[in-house]
Amino acid sequence: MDNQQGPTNEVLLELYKKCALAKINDENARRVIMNGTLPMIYYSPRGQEVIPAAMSVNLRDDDTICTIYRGMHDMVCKGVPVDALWAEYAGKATGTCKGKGGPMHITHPESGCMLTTGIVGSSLPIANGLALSYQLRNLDNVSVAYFGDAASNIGAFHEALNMASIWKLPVVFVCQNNRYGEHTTFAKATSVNKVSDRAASYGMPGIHVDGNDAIAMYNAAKEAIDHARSGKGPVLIEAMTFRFYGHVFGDQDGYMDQAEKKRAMENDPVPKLRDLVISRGIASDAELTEMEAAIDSEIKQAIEAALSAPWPDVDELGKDVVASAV
Amino acid sequence: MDNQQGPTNEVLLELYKKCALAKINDENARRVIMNGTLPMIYYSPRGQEVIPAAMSVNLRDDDTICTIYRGMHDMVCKGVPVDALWAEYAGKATGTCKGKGGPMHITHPESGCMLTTGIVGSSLPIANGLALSYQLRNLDNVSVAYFGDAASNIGAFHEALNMASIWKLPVVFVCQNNRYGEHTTFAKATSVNKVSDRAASYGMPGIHVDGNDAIAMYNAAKEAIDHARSGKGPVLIEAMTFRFYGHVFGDQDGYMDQAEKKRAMENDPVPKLRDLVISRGIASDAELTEMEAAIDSEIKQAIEAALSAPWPDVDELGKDVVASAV
Amino acid sequence: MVNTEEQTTVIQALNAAMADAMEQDDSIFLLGEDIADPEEGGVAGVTAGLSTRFGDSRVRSTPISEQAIVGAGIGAALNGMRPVLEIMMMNFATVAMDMIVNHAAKLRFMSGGQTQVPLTIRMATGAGLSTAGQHADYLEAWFAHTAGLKVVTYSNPADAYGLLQSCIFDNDPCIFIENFLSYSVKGGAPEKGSRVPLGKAKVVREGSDLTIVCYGAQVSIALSVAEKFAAEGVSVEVVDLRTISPWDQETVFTSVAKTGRLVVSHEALKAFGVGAEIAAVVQQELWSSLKAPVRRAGAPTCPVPYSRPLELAFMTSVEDLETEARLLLK
Amino acid sequence: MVNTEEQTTVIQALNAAMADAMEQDDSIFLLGEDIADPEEGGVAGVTAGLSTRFGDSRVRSTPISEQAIVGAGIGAALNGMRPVLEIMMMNFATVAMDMIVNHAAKLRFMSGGQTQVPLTIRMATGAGLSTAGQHADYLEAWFAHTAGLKVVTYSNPADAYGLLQSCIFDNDPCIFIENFLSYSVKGGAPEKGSRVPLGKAKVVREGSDLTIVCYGAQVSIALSVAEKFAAEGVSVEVVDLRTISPWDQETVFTSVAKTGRLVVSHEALKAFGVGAEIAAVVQQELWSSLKAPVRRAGAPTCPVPYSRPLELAFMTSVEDLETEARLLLK
Ligand SMILES: Cc1ncc(C[n+]2csc(CCOP(=O)(O)OP(=O)(O)O)c2C)c(N)n1
Ligand SMILES: Cc1ncc(C[n+]2csc(CCOP(=O)(O)OP(=O)(O)O)c2C)c(N)n1
Ligand SMILES: [Mg+2]
Ligand SMILES: [Mg+2]
Repeated sequence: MDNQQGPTNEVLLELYKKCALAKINDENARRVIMNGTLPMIYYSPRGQEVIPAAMSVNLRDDDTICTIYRGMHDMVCKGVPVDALWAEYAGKATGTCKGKGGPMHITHPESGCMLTTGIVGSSLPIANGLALSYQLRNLDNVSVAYFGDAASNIGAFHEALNMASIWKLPVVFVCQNNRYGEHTTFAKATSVNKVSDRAASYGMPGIHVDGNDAIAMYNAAKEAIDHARSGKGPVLIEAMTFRFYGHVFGDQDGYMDQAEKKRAMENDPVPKLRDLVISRGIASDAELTEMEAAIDSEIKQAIEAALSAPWPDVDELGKDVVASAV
Repeated sequence: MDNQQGPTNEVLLELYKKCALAKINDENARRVIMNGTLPMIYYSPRGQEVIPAAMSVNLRDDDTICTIYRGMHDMVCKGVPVDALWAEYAGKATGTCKGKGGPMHITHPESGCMLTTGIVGSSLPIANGLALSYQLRNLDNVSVAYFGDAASNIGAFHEALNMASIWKLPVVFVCQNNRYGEHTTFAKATSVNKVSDRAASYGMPGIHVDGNDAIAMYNAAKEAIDHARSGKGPVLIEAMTFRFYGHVFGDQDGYMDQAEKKRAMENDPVPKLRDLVISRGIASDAELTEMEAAIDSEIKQAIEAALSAPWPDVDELGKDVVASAV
Repeated sequence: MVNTEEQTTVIQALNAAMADAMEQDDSIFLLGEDIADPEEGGVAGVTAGLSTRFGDSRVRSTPISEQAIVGAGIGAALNGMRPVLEIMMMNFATVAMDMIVNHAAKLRFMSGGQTQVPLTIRMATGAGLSTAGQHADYLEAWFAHTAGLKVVTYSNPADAYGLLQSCIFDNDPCIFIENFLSYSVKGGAPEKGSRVPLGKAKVVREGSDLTIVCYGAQVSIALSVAEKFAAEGVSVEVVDLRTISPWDQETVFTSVAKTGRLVVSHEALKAFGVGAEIAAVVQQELWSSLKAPVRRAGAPTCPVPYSRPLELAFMTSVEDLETEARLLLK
Repeated sequence: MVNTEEQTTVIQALNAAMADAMEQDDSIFLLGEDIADPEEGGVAGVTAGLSTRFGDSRVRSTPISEQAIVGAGIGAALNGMRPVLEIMMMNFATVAMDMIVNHAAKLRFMSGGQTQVPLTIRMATGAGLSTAGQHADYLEAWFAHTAGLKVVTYSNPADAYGLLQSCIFDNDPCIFIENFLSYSVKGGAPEKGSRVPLGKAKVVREGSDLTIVCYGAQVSIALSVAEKFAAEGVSVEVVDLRTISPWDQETVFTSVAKTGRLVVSHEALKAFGVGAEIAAVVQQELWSSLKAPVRRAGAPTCPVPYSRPLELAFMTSVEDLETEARLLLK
């Protein structure tokens, strides 16, 4: 790797702030589901926050991401506003997608969140297309595809990486390896030890990184994004991480290795990063606590607003299906 | 590689005989197309004969293959009888498939030809299934998937190799790399120099071999088939070769590098093997000539018989759609 | 041993259908994502216990590779096995349509009958759970438009059992459609080994004024509508197709010849849906018996929406079906 | 400048439609297997010359990766480009159905209108060339059953040009269906930049006794049938749908209201095909104007066969259509 300098203090604080936002947002999501205020099918990304936070501090506002059902952290780190997000979770007219898409299909072009897909593997070919549009227009934007470890076994992954490589598309493929695809372990489903090793099949750089280590992940993200932006083509990052709350929130995680899970939760990357921020003297505990409280209150307001927002009209069923009736 | 002894004289002669059969069959196909006796859309495998010949002398009769539209050589080497084959080419009731399948869908379970597909990449997942049936039944048969170089860029390739590897299926994936997928060069479409290097993505052995060198190809085939048969799991073979008559026979091969093509045709693997058989004293020129003449006459008879065979009844449209009307 | 206490759930019936079939015939095996017990026997638990009972080899959790799953099923079926595949949700079949349509459906015909694909592909779907646009499509019309496939679904536990058994032992590829919301539906217990014949519809309520042809979750909706009309003195006959393709023309014709009025109802989009075929055939064949045009109830032309009021409006409801029926009775 | 000498072929018209669009709007680019000139401008040559003219970057030959091709088109379309994709043959769309149906078709709706996918996917098909089971399917009914897609085809060069132009400049994903046998069909030259509106059918022959609704290659067959009937004093109106979905109900209704008799005809399987929807709607909406039930001509329920006599019997012919029409006139 070229750039091993790590983030500046300012950037590290920003990175932490993004992590905190994703973590607190997730805590609120689980809270409102548990207490029945806002029941929904929810795929918690708790534990994976550092990855998109580190990516996002290296991305520009006009760079774009394509993410998946478990992509709440990817979204908020990229800048999807929590009020529109929560209104969408609640299925309200004020939601990002007017309530039509829901949690699995959050879209917010303004912040660069171009696609959230519920289909495993499908974020990659579409991220290629965004990258292709930059290439065709001679723009130096970068496109990011987020996906899981299990997605690396589906056909779309293979086709997308091959195409991105031969055309040197400015795209970064970020595999968030949380060791499970639904209830199946990575090892049981995957014929290779490291997803990043598959990069060799496509003649592209493959980076294996501890996605829970903010500094390492920052360096990996910076290297990959710089590489793509400078026209050298795509990069595959495999960021090792863990999801704390199973596949779908509320599932009986009997399929999980409980010791592994316990270990992972003890090594929660967000408080670790918080400690680092404090120990480096970037911010004090009190300052961070204040910041976190502000985030939490913003989210709680967003939830309140979402709950009291109007439902979409039923005639919305006939709208946005096509551009206009022909 | 373990077994570098090469074929015995007897096996080498058999291997040559299979090559000659495929080559002469192809010559007849091109002849009847050119002279208008039996016009058809035909994907000539001329130049690729050594690959399935070497595979087939290492396979048992009850091993099975799944091949593709360009698989005539794979079929006849495995034992599909030329009379039924030609009757199918002619669309006659006496064809392998009663005229319903045609050249792109030749099936002949008796000789182990379980599938011919016209869809790029689709021979691989189905070959896995045949291998899975052997594994589930504790049989030591081997399943072979033949496919082209360009097929290595499609999703089905990726999914099939991953699944075969994790389940240690007795399947051999044989990529016949003839440097082109339709009109597109291998290099233009593929992000890796060697298809066999992709084996590493699946934790399986990858063998790169000159598929036009009968001895090398024999050794590769033997090694891979032994590996699969002994329960050690799948192998990916990339056999380098060339197709002499373009994608579909009759195409204007303006897209091809003519010098490359000339060189390849000058290095026709079949006469080269013929010379080897003679120089090793396994058979004389005269004996081979006689053998070839016998093959040619058998094929010509098959063509005659096919041409005069009856058409299928039109009510065949309603048959073999389902097992029986429910 | 029909359990009159209606204590069996659809999920139990489906599980039992597979268990009983596997017990009887060792060419039957299961593939699908998360279906084995270490992975909790499937996301909905339909296959729970089967890997423990029949072994990890015959009940395999797979990678997320639907093309490879269906391909593995096809290849094994070509060699005489009877694979039962789970595609977790019907929308995910879209990544495996080549395998299903170009291969499973056609290999018998293209081989001139030399090979066959006795394969069952289970797939679940259903709006109503707020899973939105990519998890609740109804694609039965696609499969029905494909020669060589049988398309089957159920409305109660006993049929779920008997139809799944029939699919498993059938010599053709069967698309067996499940509905998430149906899993907890209770009913009489199926008899062990009982099979419901493919291609045979069932008159689930007799009537004389109007016929409702439907399948799956619509059957209970149709029965509610029938109840409502009964209170008004209108007698509604309800036909549960059970096999969507090939559908039982005889039973439908007999019913419509009697009632002279038909509404076809399904959860899928109305436009270009299964109901269109039934309407087209019935109006042609029973032209002179019909007292009014055939009408259809089905979803509007839009993706499945997320927001609850939109989702409810999207789903074919008692009111939707009732509206169509009333138009016929005018 | 309509060329009355009927010298333009469909292939020229399609090529010109793309060339003229690319000249006009640089957000248009083409992806597909073998479509660039080093690869001979497509297997059928539809895109010949375009990479030479517009550059290798805007006209790209792709790997054999239909999911990646459609995905690339979708992503670029999300960013405001107007990609035109070639899926060499319609059957190969089966490996990309997730991209087309779960994504291209739905993103506008699922995003609440924030994004759109102005994408054109060209795909060719057609029995008659002995390509057999996996290269000649007609899947328009699948696409028509998918909310968010427009499905378009042509019967002559001028329409091929004008419809393709309309698709390219339309803001929704359009499935543009080509027919291999049609490529050499000649007709009047299209005017440069002319567009044929989507969703508008065309009465290609007026008549008063019977309406034939059809599209694509069936139009010339319908015209032959109409000629035959004319000789017998029966006046047949022929409606060329041009847009299969959404189809032009107004034009069809007007015609059937006049003639009282309708045959819908297509090359696809009759069962669960596009004709079923049209028949179902027309019998419902024009019940009192109809003098006889709507009838349909289409292929039998089997895969496309190889053998020439079988293939000919499979294809919807003048005789098939005539037979249905005569049954209506009885
Ligand atoms: C094509 C397809 N098959 C199956 C599913 C069901 N499914 C949803 S998430 C998931 C697991 C994906 O695991 P991974 O890629 O590791 O991502 P993670 O959920 O762990 O973040 C599966 C199988 C799907 N959505 N799409
Ligand atoms: C899914 C799919 N896409 C496209 C095609 C059209 N097609 C037929 S053969 C071919 C080239 C395949 O090349 P390769 O795999 O190298 O095999 P070869 O023909 O060289 O033996 C293509 C693109 C197809 N049959 N299936
Ligand atoms: Mg995972
Ligand atoms: Mg090739």
